[in-house]
Amino acid sequence: MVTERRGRVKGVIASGIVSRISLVCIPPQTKVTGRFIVEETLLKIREVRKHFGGVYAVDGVNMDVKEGGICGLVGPNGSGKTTLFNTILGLHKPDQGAIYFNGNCINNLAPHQIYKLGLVNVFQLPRVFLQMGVLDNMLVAARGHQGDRLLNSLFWRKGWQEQERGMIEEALDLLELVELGKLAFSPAGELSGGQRKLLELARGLMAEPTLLLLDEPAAGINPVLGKSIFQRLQDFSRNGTTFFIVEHRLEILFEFASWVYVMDKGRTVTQGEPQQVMNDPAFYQAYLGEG
Amino acid sequence: MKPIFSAENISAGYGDVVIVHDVSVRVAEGEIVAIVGPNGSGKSTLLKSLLGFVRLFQGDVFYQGEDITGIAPDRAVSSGIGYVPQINNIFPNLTISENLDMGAYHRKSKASIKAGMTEIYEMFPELEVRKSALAGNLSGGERQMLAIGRAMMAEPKVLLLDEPLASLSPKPASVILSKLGLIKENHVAIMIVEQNVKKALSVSSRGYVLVNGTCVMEGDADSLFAEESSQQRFLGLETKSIDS
Amino acid sequence: MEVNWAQVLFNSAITGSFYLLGAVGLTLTYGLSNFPNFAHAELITLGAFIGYLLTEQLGLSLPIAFVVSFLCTGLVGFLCYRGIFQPLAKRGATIIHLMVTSIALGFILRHSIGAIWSWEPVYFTATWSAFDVGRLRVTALWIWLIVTALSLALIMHFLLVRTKIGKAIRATSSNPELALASGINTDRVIWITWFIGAGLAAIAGIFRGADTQIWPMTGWDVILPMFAVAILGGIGNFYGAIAAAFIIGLAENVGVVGLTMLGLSTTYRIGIAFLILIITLIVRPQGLAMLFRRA
Amino acid sequence: MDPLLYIFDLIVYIGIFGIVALSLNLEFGFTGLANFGKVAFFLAGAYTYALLSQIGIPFYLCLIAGALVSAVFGLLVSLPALRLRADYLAIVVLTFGEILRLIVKSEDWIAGGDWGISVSRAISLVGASPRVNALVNIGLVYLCLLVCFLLVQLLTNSPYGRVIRAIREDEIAAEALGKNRAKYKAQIFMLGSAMAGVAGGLYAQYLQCILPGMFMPMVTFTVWIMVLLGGPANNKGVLVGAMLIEVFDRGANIAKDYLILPVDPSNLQYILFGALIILVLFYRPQGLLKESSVKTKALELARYERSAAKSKGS
Repeated sequence: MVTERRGRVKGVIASGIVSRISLVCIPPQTKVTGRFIVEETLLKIREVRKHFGGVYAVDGVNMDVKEGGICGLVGPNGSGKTTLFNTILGLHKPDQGAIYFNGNCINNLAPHQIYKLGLVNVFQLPRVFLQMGVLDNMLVAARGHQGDRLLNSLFWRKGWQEQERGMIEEALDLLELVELGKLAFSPAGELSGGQRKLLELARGLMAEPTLLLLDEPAAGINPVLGKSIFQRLQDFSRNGTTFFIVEHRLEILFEFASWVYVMDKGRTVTQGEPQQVMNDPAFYQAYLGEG
Repeated sequence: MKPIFSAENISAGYGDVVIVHDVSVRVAEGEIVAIVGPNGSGKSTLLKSLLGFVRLFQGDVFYQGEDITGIAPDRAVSSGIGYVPQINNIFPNLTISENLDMGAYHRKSKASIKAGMTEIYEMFPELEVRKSALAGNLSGGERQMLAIGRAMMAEPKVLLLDEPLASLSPKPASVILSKLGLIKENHVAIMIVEQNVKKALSVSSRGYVLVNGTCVMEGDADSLFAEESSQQRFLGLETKSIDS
Repeated sequence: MEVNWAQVLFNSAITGSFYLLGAVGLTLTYGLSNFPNFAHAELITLGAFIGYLLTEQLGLSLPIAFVVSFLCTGLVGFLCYRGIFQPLAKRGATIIHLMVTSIALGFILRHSIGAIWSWEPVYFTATWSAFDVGRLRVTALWIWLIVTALSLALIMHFLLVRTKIGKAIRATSSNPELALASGINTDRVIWITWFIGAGLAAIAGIFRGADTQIWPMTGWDVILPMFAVAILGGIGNFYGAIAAAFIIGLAENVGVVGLTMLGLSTTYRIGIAFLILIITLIVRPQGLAMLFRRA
Repeated sequence: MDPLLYIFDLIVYIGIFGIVALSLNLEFGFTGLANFGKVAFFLAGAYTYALLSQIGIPFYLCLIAGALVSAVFGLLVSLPALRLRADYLAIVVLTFGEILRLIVKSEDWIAGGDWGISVSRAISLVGASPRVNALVNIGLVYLCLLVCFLLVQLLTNSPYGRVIRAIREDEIAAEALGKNRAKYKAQIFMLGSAMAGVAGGLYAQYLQCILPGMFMPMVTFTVWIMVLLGGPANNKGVLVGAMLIEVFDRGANIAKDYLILPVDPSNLQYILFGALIILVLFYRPQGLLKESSVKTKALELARYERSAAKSKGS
């Protein structure tokens, strides 16, 4: 288990391409036997509505996020993207509609249950644990840490100490990936705003997500690094992790996304491959407004 | 035209993150100027930094020839700079007339407040009908009118509007725009930050285009759209070297 | 057992009036400064002792005591905020730190009072003879308490709705950033609120003293029901607090009847407010705020 | 009075309140729970111990029972309260403590009401001098303190400790990383209450008599001072805090007899306590010792390897 985890990250770093389809991330609920898992719909959003004080922030949205690759979500401010993400995550309950992840309806699940299914989020404004070390931040996210349990933490120390060694190596590799390797043992509070975003991203990857939601990963960090992050995400996506990304740096997103949804005023106005979307008048209308 | 309000070489952001890099904007009396650009481009941050709501790293703000950099928001308002935030721009627990009253907080004379209120009601008859209603019960368009009306009660010479058209459907949006035209007639300089580029530029004389915190284009409202592939440039999809 | 329900209702009005006077400042400052000021209890005590000083030790009349105590305690309330809470909040203190600070401040005030006036209970010598109105047993003091509470509620209402500073208080509580952007000096608004709130607490304290006795724990003995009032009424909501004060006053007095019938100690009456507090927080943490949106 | 006995007494107090401070540190320092009703659980432990010891149950069982009863109370309070904001939690738990005190005060049949209840010694040696008895008590209290200290040290230097710190920092983010915050908070609340219960039992048996008046909110506040002064999220720090506050308390009591002050020293002491806490929050909000980071063996090893690699490279 430990070596496999390690291999996953190392492979990405070394070659950028890992041919093997990793089954590590498939949650136990999914029946894998006899089913080809590529090109399955991972996240299904059906007629979801969510309103705040009479205004529908999300107003009947349908989306299908296919397994593998990077799926983008764009739209002007206030078009409901972040609300939609928070609804998927279980931070809001949808007023109507249903959200399926890997075939399970996740409408009524708490965020920690949704995490267990393999759906993880990277927040827009980084919610880093500031009083803790960078590496500790990463280890909180580690999946299946035996020492997270009260009795284990006291009476089964040897077991999880060993498990943790593997996790630390993976965490260090991931930190290296986002150029925070040198700061692994520093307090997270000493990081700059941009570095906190990177830590938040690395923490999301640390959770071994099947689907990772990212809310504006490239905002507030320099364009070159932003682009290289997307490059890394693409490498990861070849390895079985799917990304669903809200991003305002359209030029970066469109270079890497395989599919893009455009939202405006709580609805999806268009969708398609980036080139298709770039030629769609509805896309410009959403952003620039009707004449 | 000599600008009544200008900001030179502004860099601003939150904490230690710089969001706006070295941007200069100016507005003259009786002029509407639009600052447009995709979200995340730093338009709202720029506006907030001018009033001291957001940390200003660098740059100067001038009003009527005076350097007012770093002024406290309440002092800026009483000296004649009106500001309408994008969200939470009304007092929901207060009635419409009380909201307007709060806008005129620094005005001492009751008569002048009353006169000001009559003026606002003339401009927005929709508000007068419901003047004792709680502002929290208003529709989106009415809210925006009230927000602008509240800012106008301070008799500003400059009005800064943060995305007044966001989340409005087309009809109330065009009503708001026509009202801005009326306000401009009264010798008020208006600076409007807006995502709805076409609508904003339709009422403006000049525009600035912000992408990723820097100003990539500025010029006459009509000429901004004229160029080839300008749509893609507005969204930062095509990055050419900046014309000066 | 026969219950004199008219008396129970009258007693509820007395209790409610007292809670109202005490809780207005608590709820308004809680709403504006975003933390519960536990030292509000000591402001009640302080007001009572200043009243005692003026009437009993200096021999002044009760009305003068009310006015002077209102002003002095108001000043103390303002100084507490201006000198301690505001700078702490500006340094980024968390709500827990502010709560601990308010308790610490309460200790300083309480024991200063104890040092100045001693821990022995003291009494106001003015006696209020009781008389019967039909089946009601009343004293002039109780009538005064109810009249004062209701008229102060009315004055506060006019202050909040008609005057500029009152509207500014509501505006700041409802949207602080916009208040600043409207040219309101929000700091000054908060200072005035702390002053008025502490002053009203002093009036509640004097009534308490004139009715029973006072000692340095007087305020602490009644602060928990006042928290129940603030939370049931919706934090920062003046009109909600009026309703909640009388609801809790009624619940306590009816509850006392119930306790007596069950043969339990009437010292549990404080438990009734606690029960209401818990139920409010679980079922409806925003309290009655939605019913009184104009606050 | 025998000065040595006086010092022994001080040492016992430091031990007992050290346990309570450790438990509050677990709740507030590590998990961010504002338990303003610590005294309620201290009281529950003390009364359970007193009542059970009266019917002749051995002291260690009484202590354990006190811990269990306190833990159950902790769970009962935490079920509704932990979903609440910090300020609501504080008010609810504070009120709970007052109600509990009210009950033991007004219900004479439980434990004598205001008159209190006497408690027999845990270990009574026949014919032992007061000094020896005090030493026995010190042994008992510090054994319990040691167990509690090791427990919280192990707990907070483990992945579990990491999770509760994460919940303190940002509970939404922790929840989104798969941590069931309600469960963790309830566990911590129960554990903290159990420790306070043990301390209560020790307190009851040491004083040999308990009264409702010994469980005023003042006790909670004293423990808060210990934690804030010593350093939240630092187990050694809060023990230092407990020691300093207890010594200060005794010092003030001694000074009372020798100094002539314009202010009654017992009042002055609390005024100084209040001023002290405000000064600490103003000028040193992290306390005397700052937060200790999570130390696990694997983490230390990685840190060591890192520094070894660095020195090799340079």
